[in-house]
Amino acid sequence: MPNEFTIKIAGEAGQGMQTIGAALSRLYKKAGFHIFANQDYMSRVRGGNNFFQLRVSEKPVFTLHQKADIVVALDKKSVALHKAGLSDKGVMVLDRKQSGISETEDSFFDVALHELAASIGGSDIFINTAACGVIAGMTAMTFGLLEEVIREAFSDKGSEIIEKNIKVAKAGYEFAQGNFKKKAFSLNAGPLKDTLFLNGNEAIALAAIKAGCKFYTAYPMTPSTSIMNTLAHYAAQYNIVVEQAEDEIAAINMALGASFAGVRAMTATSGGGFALMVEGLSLAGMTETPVVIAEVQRPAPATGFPTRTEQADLDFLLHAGHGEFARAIYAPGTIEEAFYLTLKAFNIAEKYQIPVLIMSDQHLADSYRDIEPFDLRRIKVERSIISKEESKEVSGYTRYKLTESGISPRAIPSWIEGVIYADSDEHTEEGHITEDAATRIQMVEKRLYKKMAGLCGEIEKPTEYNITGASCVLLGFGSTYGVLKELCEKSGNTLGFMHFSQVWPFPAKETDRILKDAKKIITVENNALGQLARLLKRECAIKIDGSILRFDGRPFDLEYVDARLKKYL
Amino acid sequence: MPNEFTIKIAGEAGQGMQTIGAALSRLYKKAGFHIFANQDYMSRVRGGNNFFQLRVSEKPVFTLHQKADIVVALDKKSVALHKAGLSDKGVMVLDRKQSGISETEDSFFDVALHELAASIGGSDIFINTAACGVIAGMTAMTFGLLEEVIREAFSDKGSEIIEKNIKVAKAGYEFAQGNFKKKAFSLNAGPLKDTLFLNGNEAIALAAIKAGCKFYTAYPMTPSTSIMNTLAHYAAQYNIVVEQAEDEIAAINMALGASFAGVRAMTATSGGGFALMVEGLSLAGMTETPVVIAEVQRPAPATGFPTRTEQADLDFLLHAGHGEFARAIYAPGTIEEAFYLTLKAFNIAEKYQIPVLIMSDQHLADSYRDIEPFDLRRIKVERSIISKEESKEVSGYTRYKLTESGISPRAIPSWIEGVIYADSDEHTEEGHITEDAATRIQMVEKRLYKKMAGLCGEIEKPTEYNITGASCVLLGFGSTYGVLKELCEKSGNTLGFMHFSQVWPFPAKETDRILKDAKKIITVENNALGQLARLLKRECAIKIDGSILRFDGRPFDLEYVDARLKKYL
Amino acid sequence: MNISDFKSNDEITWCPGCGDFGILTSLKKALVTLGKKPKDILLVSGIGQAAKLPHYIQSNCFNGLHGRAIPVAAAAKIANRNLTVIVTTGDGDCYGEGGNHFIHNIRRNADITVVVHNNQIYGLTKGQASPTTDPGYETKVQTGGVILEPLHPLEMAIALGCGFVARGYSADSGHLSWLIGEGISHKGFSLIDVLQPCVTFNKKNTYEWYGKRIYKVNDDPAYDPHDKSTAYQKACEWGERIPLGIIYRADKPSYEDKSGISNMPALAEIEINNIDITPTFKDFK
Amino acid sequence: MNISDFKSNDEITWCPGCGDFGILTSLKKALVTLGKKPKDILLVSGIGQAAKLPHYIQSNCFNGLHGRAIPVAAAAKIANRNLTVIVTTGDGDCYGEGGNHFIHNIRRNADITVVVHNNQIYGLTKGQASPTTDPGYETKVQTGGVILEPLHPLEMAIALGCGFVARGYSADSGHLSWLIGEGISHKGFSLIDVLQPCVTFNKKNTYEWYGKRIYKVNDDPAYDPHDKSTAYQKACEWGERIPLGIIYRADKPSYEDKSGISNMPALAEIEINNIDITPTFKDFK
Ligand SMILES: Cc1ncc(C[n+]2csc(CCOP(=O)(O)OP(=O)(O)O)c2C)c(N)n1
Ligand SMILES: Cc1ncc(C[n+]2csc(CCOP(=O)(O)OP(=O)(O)O)c2C)c(N)n1
Ligand code: SF4
Ligand code: SF4
Ligand SMILES: [Mg+2]
Ligand SMILES: [Mg+2]
Repeated sequence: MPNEFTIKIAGEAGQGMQTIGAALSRLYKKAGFHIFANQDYMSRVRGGNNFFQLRVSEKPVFTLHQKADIVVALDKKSVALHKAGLSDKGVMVLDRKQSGISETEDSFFDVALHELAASIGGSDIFINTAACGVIAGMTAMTFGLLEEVIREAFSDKGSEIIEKNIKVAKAGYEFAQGNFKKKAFSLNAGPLKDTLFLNGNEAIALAAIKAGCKFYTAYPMTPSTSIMNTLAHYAAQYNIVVEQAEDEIAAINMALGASFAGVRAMTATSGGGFALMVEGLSLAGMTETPVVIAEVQRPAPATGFPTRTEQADLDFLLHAGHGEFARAIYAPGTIEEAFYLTLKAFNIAEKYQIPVLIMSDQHLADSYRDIEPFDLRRIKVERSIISKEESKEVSGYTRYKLTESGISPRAIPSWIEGVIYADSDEHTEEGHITEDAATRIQMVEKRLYKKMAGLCGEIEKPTEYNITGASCVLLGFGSTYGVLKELCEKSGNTLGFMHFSQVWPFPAKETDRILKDAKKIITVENNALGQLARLLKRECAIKIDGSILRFDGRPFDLEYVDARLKKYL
Repeated sequence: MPNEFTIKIAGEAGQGMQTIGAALSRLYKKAGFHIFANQDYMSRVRGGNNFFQLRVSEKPVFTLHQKADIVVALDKKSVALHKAGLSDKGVMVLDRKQSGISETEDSFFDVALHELAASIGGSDIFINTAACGVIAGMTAMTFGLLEEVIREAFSDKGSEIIEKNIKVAKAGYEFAQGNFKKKAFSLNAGPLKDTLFLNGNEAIALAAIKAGCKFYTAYPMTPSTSIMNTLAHYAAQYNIVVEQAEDEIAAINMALGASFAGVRAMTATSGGGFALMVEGLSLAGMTETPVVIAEVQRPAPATGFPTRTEQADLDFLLHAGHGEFARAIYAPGTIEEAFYLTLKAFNIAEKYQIPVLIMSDQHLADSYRDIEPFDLRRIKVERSIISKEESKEVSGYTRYKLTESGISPRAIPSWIEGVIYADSDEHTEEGHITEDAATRIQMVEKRLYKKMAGLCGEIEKPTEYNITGASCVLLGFGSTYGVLKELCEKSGNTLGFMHFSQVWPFPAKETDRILKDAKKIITVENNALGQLARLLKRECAIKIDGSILRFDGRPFDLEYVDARLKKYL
Repeated sequence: MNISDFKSNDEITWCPGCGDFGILTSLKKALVTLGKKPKDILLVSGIGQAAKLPHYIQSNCFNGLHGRAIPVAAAAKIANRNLTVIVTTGDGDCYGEGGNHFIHNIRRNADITVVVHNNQIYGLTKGQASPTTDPGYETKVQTGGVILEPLHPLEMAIALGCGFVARGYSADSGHLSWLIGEGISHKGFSLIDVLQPCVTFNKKNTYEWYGKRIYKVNDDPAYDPHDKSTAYQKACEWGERIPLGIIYRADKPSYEDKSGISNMPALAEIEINNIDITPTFKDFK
Repeated sequence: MNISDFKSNDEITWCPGCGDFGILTSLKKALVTLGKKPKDILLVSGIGQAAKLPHYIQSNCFNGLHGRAIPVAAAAKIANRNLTVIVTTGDGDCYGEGGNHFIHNIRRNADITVVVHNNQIYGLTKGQASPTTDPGYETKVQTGGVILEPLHPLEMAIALGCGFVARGYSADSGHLSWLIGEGISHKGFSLIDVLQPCVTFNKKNTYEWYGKRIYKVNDDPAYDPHDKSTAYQKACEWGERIPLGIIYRADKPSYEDKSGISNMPALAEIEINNIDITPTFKDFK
């Protein structure tokens, strides 16, 4: 593990692994390192076993390793559970006395966290701070940096609490410096950069704010909920209404109502909630009402694993909704893509007056990375409505006017002098119910053929890397970007990859062109059916040679894919 | 038009086209003819323009013609609307005075239906009977047969009404005999057969009764509602509970609750209602609860054309539901297949403990044909539960026991001494919530890989006709069976066809084998995307050369397909 | 504005004699009386005979999915509070398929007016029982007669704290248009349940049947719709006598007031071209 | 049967101190008192902390989708009326996502007992407002405090004609187990709304908060739960004093009685191998 190490903090739900993780993340970020952090948690509020995992590196990192170099075990169960997850020279930080563990092992680094917290801080609640101190000590951080992090974290808690925390941290730090003998975990810091540190859901929420979303409605559902939390947090500041719906059906219909009335609107959910939105999706298609929907996938069917990750809703999203209508589906692979594609989603939804889906998953949603601040000039807000100003000139308006592009100018009710009829039945250009066959044909062509043609001209380019040189090309979509990228970069010239951040309309021609001379093509997918491979089979001419699938609810890591690649190389 | 003619009865909703159509159907059936009848109606209760169309033939018929030989226009609008739909020598029966039509045309056969009804019956309500008399006269029926039909139809109305109707019918009959000079519409009756005359929905309902469905629940939705009506009609007699649900979500969940508790259960709906069942479908997959769902398609998106036909939900049904699980989808092409495949659906659902879909559409649902009585020995009720008797021996029961086949023996609550846990979360063999990765893998393999493997061994064989001889092979699924069959039969050796009455699991190998030497392959589909062609592209090796699509809400007819075939021949 | 300004060109597809005509007329009258312009009105509906109404009037219209009119309406109001938002819905649409939205939007209390064409039957789908069909009534599905307890919309609305709960009759257009006007003027969720004869499928609750039973509570000057317990008693009345009028009234802040959007420009009018999110970046550093 | 016969081996994942424990104990006690066997009980639930309960008790269990327990339960009862069917659900599960089924199954009146763990919060998803969260309560989503009128489950149930409407408290297990026993014995839909402190996310409605307010209506011998108007008044009480007990009772025929299945063998036990449909063929000739 040159130039990097991985820390895993494990314990029961409620023991504060996330607090420790967040503090350490800030610490290493301040020190000029790069970080990829992911979370593994159970669908319960207390007990069980969760962990927060932090990969710290001198170079930018995009994914995780299978094994950790330092495991902080906050309870007894964690010791047993995560022993196998230690790397070769890995160290298990534990409080043997508190956890009631009598045996000892080479890899153990016993720290009386509990005693330390109680004796110096005066209470158990300082255990997390103590642990931070220990890790900082073990990884050769300067204490001043940790102190800074603590001061910031507790800035609103008053000086007494701050000072206590610093004292506890210092004790942990010094204990580690004094007692931890292996000096494996020291990295060279790079230049300090003004980066952001956030997860996929936060990126989506920030993009929604930037895109001018003024009405966000959702029903809570893990792992999508933090999009709503983030927007709610900023709602007052940015003049956004965030409304918790009574159910997902209400959410999608409210989003459509708000959109029809003139605002950019969004909802988010996970697979089960999206299942309830399917009729509304079709309504968006028929009424030609823009809407942005984020589907943050988790393992299914039904309730499945509420807090884990999967990419098994690809086929579902591609074909959800009765009848035929145009849609676009983005599958961001990074925090950055989550941001930029959400921005694009709002523009495209409004331009084509269609539903646009952002397909994410728990892994992208809950994983953090340090990134360059978003370039706010890269994607502009492009409005595609008849503005209030322009509305004054409008007369004889019909909502579903037939045009070359399939797109009818969209007026906002109360802005124009005339009235607007939107209709879920098959309708005339005026928006009135019709039973006419010829009109039906024109309207299907409008909603489906013409809009799809337009959308095909704006497909997000897939990422390509070393396609021609590689003896094997890996394909993926969504959250697998990081693991593909790092694997390929490490492989020298052996591997290449192609990553789809838009899966509908599918860049079929582009893909055939790019991959036509690829020697071997393998999809890497977090599902059991190889849904991307199936889609490629239908849409493209190229042949897929195999799929590396994972469907146990856990994200891919570098070693997992590497091991399964052997048989193809 | 040798050996057959087509009659179309057109008028406003509420004018009784269906009554006339039903009476004429009985008449021609009694006379030993074969009949195919379809309906075209608007989504309104009064007014507009609807028609009932009746193809009468000396040989069995399976589909419709584009043009009618006799149009009975019950109102003024119908005259204008259906003039173009008259065949070359076609006759328009109309009441010029009543309809206020001053001009006349060669094709017109003016009958003062109104006057006739009023003067002889004493009321307007006899118009329908008068029309029946006229048509009977025009088509050289014996009046005795019509009298029989009338006596049966009004058997519960008292003799006065019966006699009046007979008098009116007679007057109409005699008027036609005296005044209708062209003798184009006389056929030779075949031997009288003991056939049934019913539509696709009725066939599904009868099969559900036979299959032992004891709990049927649905929310009314055209064109599925007549399945519920039929079952409700026979519910008391066959000990079935038919319960109207508060919404489609309730319907699917109630069906699952009843099924879990031990009965065979079913629900039906159309696309929009099915959209609301998608989460429940996934629940059926996860909890491994058998359920049969009929999706009687209508044109969408959203409300679409509520009373018309389309086959655009194929992709949707194939991929509906979050997550991955096994399902089977049948697409009956005839009334007979609707019956036998519904029976099979119940057996397969119970055997594999999965949701089974019957994909129908308005055209199959509302079209009638005379058919041989169902062979009740052909498909037996095959139970796949631990019977009450066997339950006594059961101990240590676990609901999701891992087995070679992926199928766990299914016990019924209260029958075994132990208890049964069914769970929508990922679960252990006992049915308790788990977060374990290894268990997850086993359960996905069980629900998906293993069950699919079993289902692949029981795929319904596609119908094949003249594949090798044909210069062009037509492919279809569901209600297009009739048009494919008749076109091919008529074509001599030019055309062949293959019809899929099961679309999932898809008979991919079989299809590749059958079609490997086919010269040209064209799909015929009631949708705009060519969804069957897409599916074949994904599942099979053979190449599709084109698609004949129709998406104006109307069914295919012989001439429609024929005209579009030209460019491929 | 006068009645003819609200005339739509779309052909009306209801059966002759249907109670829906009376509701259409009453609604137009109310809008004229209130001095509303077509462009400022949004009619939202689901699917059913009732739900076709927005096509038959000159005004903005969102004719959405069966059962889902209310969430569309509430959100449209929140997004563009310059609109006068009215829902025209059926007993099946509103209380059946849409029941959950009915409940929770009473709680939400956005300023919308919900006019329920309560014909006690599913009209458009040809005569199945609705949630309000009288017990015992036989249909093709309820072959042994309805066995479910009918839903009591007024009782329910009061129990949920709805601030305006009224019942009208489609054949009494003067009274009904007054009710609709009052409902629109009420700030918050207003429910107007309208007895509406379906001449084709409801052979029990006919014009005659209703005519014999209805009376107007507000004719009694002593009747105080602000008294919840009296109102609740009144709402329970159904049978020999059926009360019409404003059964219950309570003034409470609307969603717009509580959420603060009443003090902001309509959301739809907020400029979004150059929202600066950089100040928020600091929270992610 | 005694309490230990109802012990499940599954690990309980609730937070220490959670009110759900008290409900679990009370339910077990009630089942013991009624002399029920695990095999004859079916517990149906949706998703949420409350909805995990069926795993923690030895009995049949269908743990389905969030919000959809009630339709599963009602149909299971109809299909196999030998089962004692109980729903364990949360305030979000039952009144939020599942609101429409709640309404219409009160009307349907199948003989099921619905126990709502009403912690006035979404527990499992970490603390958003539920339909019963008190106004003003701040959460990560309701950052300015809840502005929706809380749903009044007891008022609503009475308005819908529910025959058994009760409120219990998770910390008073004796009383609660009595209520559950009465609910199960009542023939038809029984609602038992249970005040259940969520020690992690509901920092307002705590044990202390409830403890100060609750009292038992049935302690007053004059209280007549059969009197609808008294009951309705009582159901409206919430604030300084919160009534517990059987608030409303009405005897009415259950779905099973009205549909006639009470007089038939359980549907699940009807032999289906050789159903003869040929007599029906004549109707299609
Ligand atoms: C999801 C869905 N389910 C069912 C239907 C079919 N449907 C259309 S209208 C209707 C009932 C209408 O009843 P009501 O709301 O009382 O209106 P009415 O026709 O009586 O005015 C139904 C069940 C539908 N369009 N969508
Ligand atoms: C369709 C769907 N939407 C959302 C969720 C996420 N979810 C799970 S439990 C829950 C709320 C639980 O609240 P409540 O019913 O009050 O139960 P509690 O946890 O408070 O006991 C939600 C929103 C889900 N599982 N399914
Ligand atoms: S069916 Fe009934 S509700 Fe519908 S239009 Fe006709 S009379 Fe009116
Ligand atoms: S979060 Fe609340 S309701 Fe859930 S287990 Fe913990 S205390 Fe109980
Ligand atoms: Mg109605
Ligand atoms: Mg709760």
